[in-house]
Amino acid sequence: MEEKKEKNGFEPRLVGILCRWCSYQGADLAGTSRLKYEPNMTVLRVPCSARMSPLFLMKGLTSDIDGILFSGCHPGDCHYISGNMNARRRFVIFKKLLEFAGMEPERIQMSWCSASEDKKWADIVDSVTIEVKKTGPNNKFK
Amino acid sequence: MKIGVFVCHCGTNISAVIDVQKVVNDLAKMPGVFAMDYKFMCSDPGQNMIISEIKQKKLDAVIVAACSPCLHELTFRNTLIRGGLNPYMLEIANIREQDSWVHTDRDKATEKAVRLAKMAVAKAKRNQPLFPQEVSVEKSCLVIGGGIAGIQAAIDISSAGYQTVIVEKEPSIGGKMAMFDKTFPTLDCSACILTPKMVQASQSKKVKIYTYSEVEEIGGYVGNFNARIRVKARSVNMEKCTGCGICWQKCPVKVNSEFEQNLGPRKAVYVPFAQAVPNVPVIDCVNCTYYRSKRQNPESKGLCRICEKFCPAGAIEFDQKDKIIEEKFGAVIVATGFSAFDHKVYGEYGAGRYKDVVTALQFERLLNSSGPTQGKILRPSDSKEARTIVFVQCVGSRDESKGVPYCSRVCCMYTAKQALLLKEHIPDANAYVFYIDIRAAGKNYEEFIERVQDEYGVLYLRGRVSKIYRTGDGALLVRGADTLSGTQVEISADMVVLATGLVSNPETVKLGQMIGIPYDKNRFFTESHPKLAPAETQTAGVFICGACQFPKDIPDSVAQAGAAASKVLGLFSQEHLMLEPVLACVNQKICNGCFHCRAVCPYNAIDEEILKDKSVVARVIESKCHGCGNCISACPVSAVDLKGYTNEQILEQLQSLR
Amino acid sequence: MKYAYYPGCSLHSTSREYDMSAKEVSTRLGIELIEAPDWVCCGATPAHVTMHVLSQALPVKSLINAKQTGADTMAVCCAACFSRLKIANYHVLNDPGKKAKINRAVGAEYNGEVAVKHLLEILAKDFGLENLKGKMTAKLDGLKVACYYGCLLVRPRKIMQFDDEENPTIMDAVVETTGAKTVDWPGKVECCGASFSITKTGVVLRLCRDILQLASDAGAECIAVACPLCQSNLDLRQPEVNKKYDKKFDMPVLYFTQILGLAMGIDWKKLGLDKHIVSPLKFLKGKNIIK
Amino acid sequence: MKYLLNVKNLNSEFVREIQAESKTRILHCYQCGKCSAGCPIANEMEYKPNQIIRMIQLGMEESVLKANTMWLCASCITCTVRCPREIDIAEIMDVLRRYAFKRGIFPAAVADIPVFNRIFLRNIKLFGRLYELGLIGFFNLLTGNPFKDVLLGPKMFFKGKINLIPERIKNASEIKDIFKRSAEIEHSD
Amino acid sequence: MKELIDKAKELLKEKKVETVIGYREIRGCVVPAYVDSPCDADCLIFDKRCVYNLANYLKWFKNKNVALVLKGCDAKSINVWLQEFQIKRENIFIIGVECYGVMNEKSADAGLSDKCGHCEAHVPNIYDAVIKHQGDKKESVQGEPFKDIQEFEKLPHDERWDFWKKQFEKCIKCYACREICPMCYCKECIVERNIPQWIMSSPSVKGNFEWNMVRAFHLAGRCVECGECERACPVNIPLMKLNKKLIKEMKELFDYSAGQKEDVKSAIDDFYPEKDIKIDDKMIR
Repeated sequence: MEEKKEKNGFEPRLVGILCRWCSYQGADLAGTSRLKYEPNMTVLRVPCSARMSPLFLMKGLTSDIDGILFSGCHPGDCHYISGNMNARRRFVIFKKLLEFAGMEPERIQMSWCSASEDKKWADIVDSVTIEVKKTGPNNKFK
Repeated sequence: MKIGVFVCHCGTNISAVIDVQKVVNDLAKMPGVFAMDYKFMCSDPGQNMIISEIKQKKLDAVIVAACSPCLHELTFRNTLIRGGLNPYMLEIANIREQDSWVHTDRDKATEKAVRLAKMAVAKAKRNQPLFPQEVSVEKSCLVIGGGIAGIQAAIDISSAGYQTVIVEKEPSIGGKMAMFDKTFPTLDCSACILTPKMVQASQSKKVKIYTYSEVEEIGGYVGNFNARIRVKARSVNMEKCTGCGICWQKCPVKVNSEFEQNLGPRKAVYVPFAQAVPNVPVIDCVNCTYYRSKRQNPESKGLCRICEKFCPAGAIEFDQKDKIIEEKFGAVIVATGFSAFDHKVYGEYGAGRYKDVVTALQFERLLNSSGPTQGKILRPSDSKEARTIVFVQCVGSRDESKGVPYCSRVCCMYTAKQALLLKEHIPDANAYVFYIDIRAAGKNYEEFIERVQDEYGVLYLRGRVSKIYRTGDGALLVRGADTLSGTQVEISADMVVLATGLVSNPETVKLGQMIGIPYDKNRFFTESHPKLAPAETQTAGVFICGACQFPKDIPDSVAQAGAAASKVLGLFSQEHLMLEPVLACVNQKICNGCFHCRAVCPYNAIDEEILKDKSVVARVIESKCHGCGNCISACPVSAVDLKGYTNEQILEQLQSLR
Repeated sequence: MKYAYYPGCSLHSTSREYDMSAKEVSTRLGIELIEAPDWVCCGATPAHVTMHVLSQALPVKSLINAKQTGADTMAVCCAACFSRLKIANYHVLNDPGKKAKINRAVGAEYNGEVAVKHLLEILAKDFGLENLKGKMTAKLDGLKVACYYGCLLVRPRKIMQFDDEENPTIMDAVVETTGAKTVDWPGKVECCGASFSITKTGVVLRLCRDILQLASDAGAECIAVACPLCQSNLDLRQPEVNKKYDKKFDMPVLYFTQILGLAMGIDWKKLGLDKHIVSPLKFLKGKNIIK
Repeated sequence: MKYLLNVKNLNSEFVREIQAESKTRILHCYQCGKCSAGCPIANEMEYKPNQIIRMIQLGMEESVLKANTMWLCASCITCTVRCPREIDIAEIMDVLRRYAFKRGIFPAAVADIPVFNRIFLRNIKLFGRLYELGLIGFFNLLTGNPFKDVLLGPKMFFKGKINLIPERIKNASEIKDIFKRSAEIEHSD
Repeated sequence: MKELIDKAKELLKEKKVETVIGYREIRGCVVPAYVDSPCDADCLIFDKRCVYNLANYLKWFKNKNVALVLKGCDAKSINVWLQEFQIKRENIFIIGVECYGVMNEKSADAGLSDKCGHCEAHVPNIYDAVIKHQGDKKESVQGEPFKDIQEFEKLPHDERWDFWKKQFEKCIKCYACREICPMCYCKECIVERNIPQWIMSSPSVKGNFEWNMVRAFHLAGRCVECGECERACPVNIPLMKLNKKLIKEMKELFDYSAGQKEDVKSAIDDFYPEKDIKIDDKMIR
């Protein structure tokens, strides 16, 4: 009973690593449009989704973060020509590995979000938050 | 390391949702951190406050917790410079767009603001001063392609006083425009408006023209490109030749002329057309009797040599060799133009088997008074005057099944022009145009189409042609449809003109890879931004204009050439260029030389370097690096890192959340 | 060289001469054609316009039966049957969903293991044009032939993988091994309206008229075909065409196998040349090809 | 002809089924008319092939099924081969015919074609192979035209081209089973 | 055997190579052999006890002329090395040996090693000379090569976590897996670096997890399934299970198998926009 209560009141700590050209600007636009979304995600800005080394996923999880989101430009829109294409492959492979090792897939997410997709950004944050809330806290390394 | 955190209220934009005071208090509890707040941090008093705190508290790095870095990062970087700090010691915590504006719960929003600020502090702790790299600019421009776009760009740049080099692969500049008869919608003669431009370019002291030449290699970076140009042997001495024309009058070898689209002859020694610039012939080694005899028997003296015998200037040099020229350029303009679509893939239109099914470019030559028929519209098969002509639009345009899904933009207009010219040549001729949609978006274009239909009585039929074949009497039967009336239509024609579309040049891919211009799936060059940077490319210092980017008519090509030229001039007006210091760098001590970094780099910015111990390691060519960080993620040993976004910085940021 | 053989309904009735000549020619060339035991009708157009699964199941049934002959390739003469068999094979090989349905309908497991080839392909590619030339004993010099392919041999290219769909040349090449001249004419792949021979005879007459006209315009003396449906339309309906359109066509429509047979010196009776409505005998005698 | 255009018609079951069955995007057609230009039978058609495609785009189920177009299609595939948008028009015609066959809709003017198809298939079902004499006889009987082509008959018989007795295959029952199972599968879709 | 010895002798005699690295037998055990002179070459052997992947020894012979005796699986590592510019092709001479399975060192019965179960490379795909297999060529077991992986994937995630947690708890961070792996040739492994510290050095749950994830990930698209890491692990962690998972994913997602060719981009560095877009449906929002 007590455990359940804790789960309901659980506020996950989430990190979003965003590329500065598309996703970060999309998130800014969500602010300019005054959309409302869950406050759990802290955003970290990098130049390109290609900068998002998959090892950040692992380091985040072993640092007790409950969920990590990578977000970059849509395929074909990368400011650096093809960075997101490389990022996609790396992410997918590493996510498969982490899942195989027993990580919940909800904790490891990636999205494409363009500078004009403010609504999509808000939806992404909300659904990631809800999914991780359902999954519960990440205390595998505590 | 002492870090100052400055939290902005932004009026009430931030403070209405976030408890600014709590953020300041929480941050100030961190070791080595000083924190304060202000109503408008970006205002002059706000900035001055930061400056005085930097000086007073001897701050090493500054965090501004305010609006998005997209807005005021530059502002605050300048503030840091004024405070005596390196501008890259700044971090911004975005607590407005990504916090106060998107959340309503005051406690949670404040908590998030604290997290954002702490994350910025974690990063700033590992910040290093960065310094923009300064490079010089070689004030000379390479223009690849000597068509109307290339010529215009060269004229514009040279008239501003800068050196320009045109490299053209054909024996003369002029490009496709030189082949046209008249231009739409004004019907001025193409040669009459092009030739003066060609002459202007060739006579300018600042323009150097290499015809019959190709760019073999381009290296370097903005301001400092190195090009290797191969000037092919034309077997005629450019200095000695006077262009008198005796050689090609005497030459006994006749072959089909490429310029006349195989409708007329040229000699083995030839200038492609009368107004050629330079007016110096080339010898076509493949067909020349001398070269053929030499190939068969290298020991012999060689047959024929009539041109050599008759040349009054002694300009024929059979033993000329290709010349390689290496030059430095500050900027490159690519204006390689297009190729006409080859209709061989249209089996239903005869796949080139019917002589009287001609391409638009061939028809252009038939119309031209200096063309193979002196401007008479004669059927290639039997030289009879063609009285009924069917024009078929969209051959090699808007046809996915033939691999050309796009609209070539100019065919509607040139077909209308050709139909009009036909009617002017032979007033009682019958002209039919099969079209799908008429695209006449341009100044006076729609009016032109109207004239062709109303005044000249050209009959437009809305539908594609399904089959063209020769009937027993030598006429061509065109089987099409008129979808507006819903009927099948058959026309017995003397000649059919296919409005062949514009496709990319076969060299586009090779050139694009060499210079670093991406190309789309139709192999046209991709501009840097489809709206805001239509003449720029992903590679700094390289510009595009004309039909190599996408099918364009003459006014658009000329306009884009001017745009490209003005970008080059903007570049040349600077003595030095500053390069962004957010770049990759290699720790060569631990680099394995596996070159996964090179495999992923979209800019070819990774080079090999051989160390003293003979091991081969990676090196970043800083001027080519755009700082995307792809190589960093690819490196298994973290030997590469991105200044300003190091692995360590990001890990600290992640761990600041614990 | 051993092939399973699918004659098809027409070759057992209205187009006996195609069956006879194909077998004669193959025997001479040492190509063994073993008739697939208990082959069934391919379903032709009526099947694929009414029931999709059935139209694939019928050909597959024959292909399964062909396995019993031990050959891995099935030779087909009729262009319509060829098309149905090849399309069924294509779906089995490329569409797992359809394959499952077809197998369920047939009640057996078939994975596309039998390849389908038209006799033209076998002669031109497997046997080889040069080898074919070597087998010719009489030269048919002076014979001007229009090769008529019809619709179903070449279309759609994605599935048939046969030849160029607008200007095929494979039959021309095969016929030219006999020394006969083929004409370049635009009617090669025009439609004769085959499936409407009985229901919409009027349409067929118009289309046949066009084809015969194009062939005679191109200077052809006879038409070579590789499909019994094309043959019966052009041959059987020729008197009607003449009557309706007031024409005087006297254009023999021969199977390419008959032409090959003549050049190999096979007796014309064995080639069924007496079975044509527009008799070629007089014409061939005039050319000194048969006595 | 006035037609009430609404969303319901545009997204009707008809439009969706034709798209799904033919695996084509109907809306991809830009009405160039090349299919109609090359069609050997377009002359006889009430609506030309491109018009039929347009009518499907607009969801005009009734008009499409009432037209004789699909029944006159000779399946020569010229349209598909030449379509610049890679739309399989011939397949769409097949799908339309099957759609109509399932629902028993045949326009009176071309009713003889589906009748022929039915007799043809029954023929195969009975004998496993085609029995031409029976086919033509039956067809002429059913279409009320018993003496059509009657002059060709003896000519062909004497040339040995017509079998008086149908050829039969040994395992005719298997063929009946295939017919039965195909129909079941067809109807379960 | 004679063929092998003759080849080695010839190479050494003609000074084509400085050393031949092969297998020899000492007191009933098969061990690696370095042969420098033709007269020593008689000791060389090859049979199903020759389990080691000798490509690993290239780490110490990077710029030297050597000949290596390699099985089909081992030779694939050479392709990866060439892909990553670690050696020059002309410096090494590959004596490929046709192989139909090596023994399983860890299990008592004399069955074949697990990796041989689905071997597709009986003959190396890169070699300068091939020594033919003597005796019967028993084909390997057919069937689904990734059956065990698929079954493990079906378990609920907490069971998977518990399994690996137990396995990783055994890890003593001896790095034998790294030393034996021919792909782990880094001058300085990132586990040894603390700026940035990707991997916690202590043998805790966290440190062990980090190490094993990074080790496996760095082999994505590179592991040639020689099975050496698992064989070398003193505490019997089923490391090949992780490697095989990645091999499976590389194959299924990108249609790529490591070590097939020397002149292609590794799938992890490569992309095919049209094909990759299909990944998005399931994996990326």
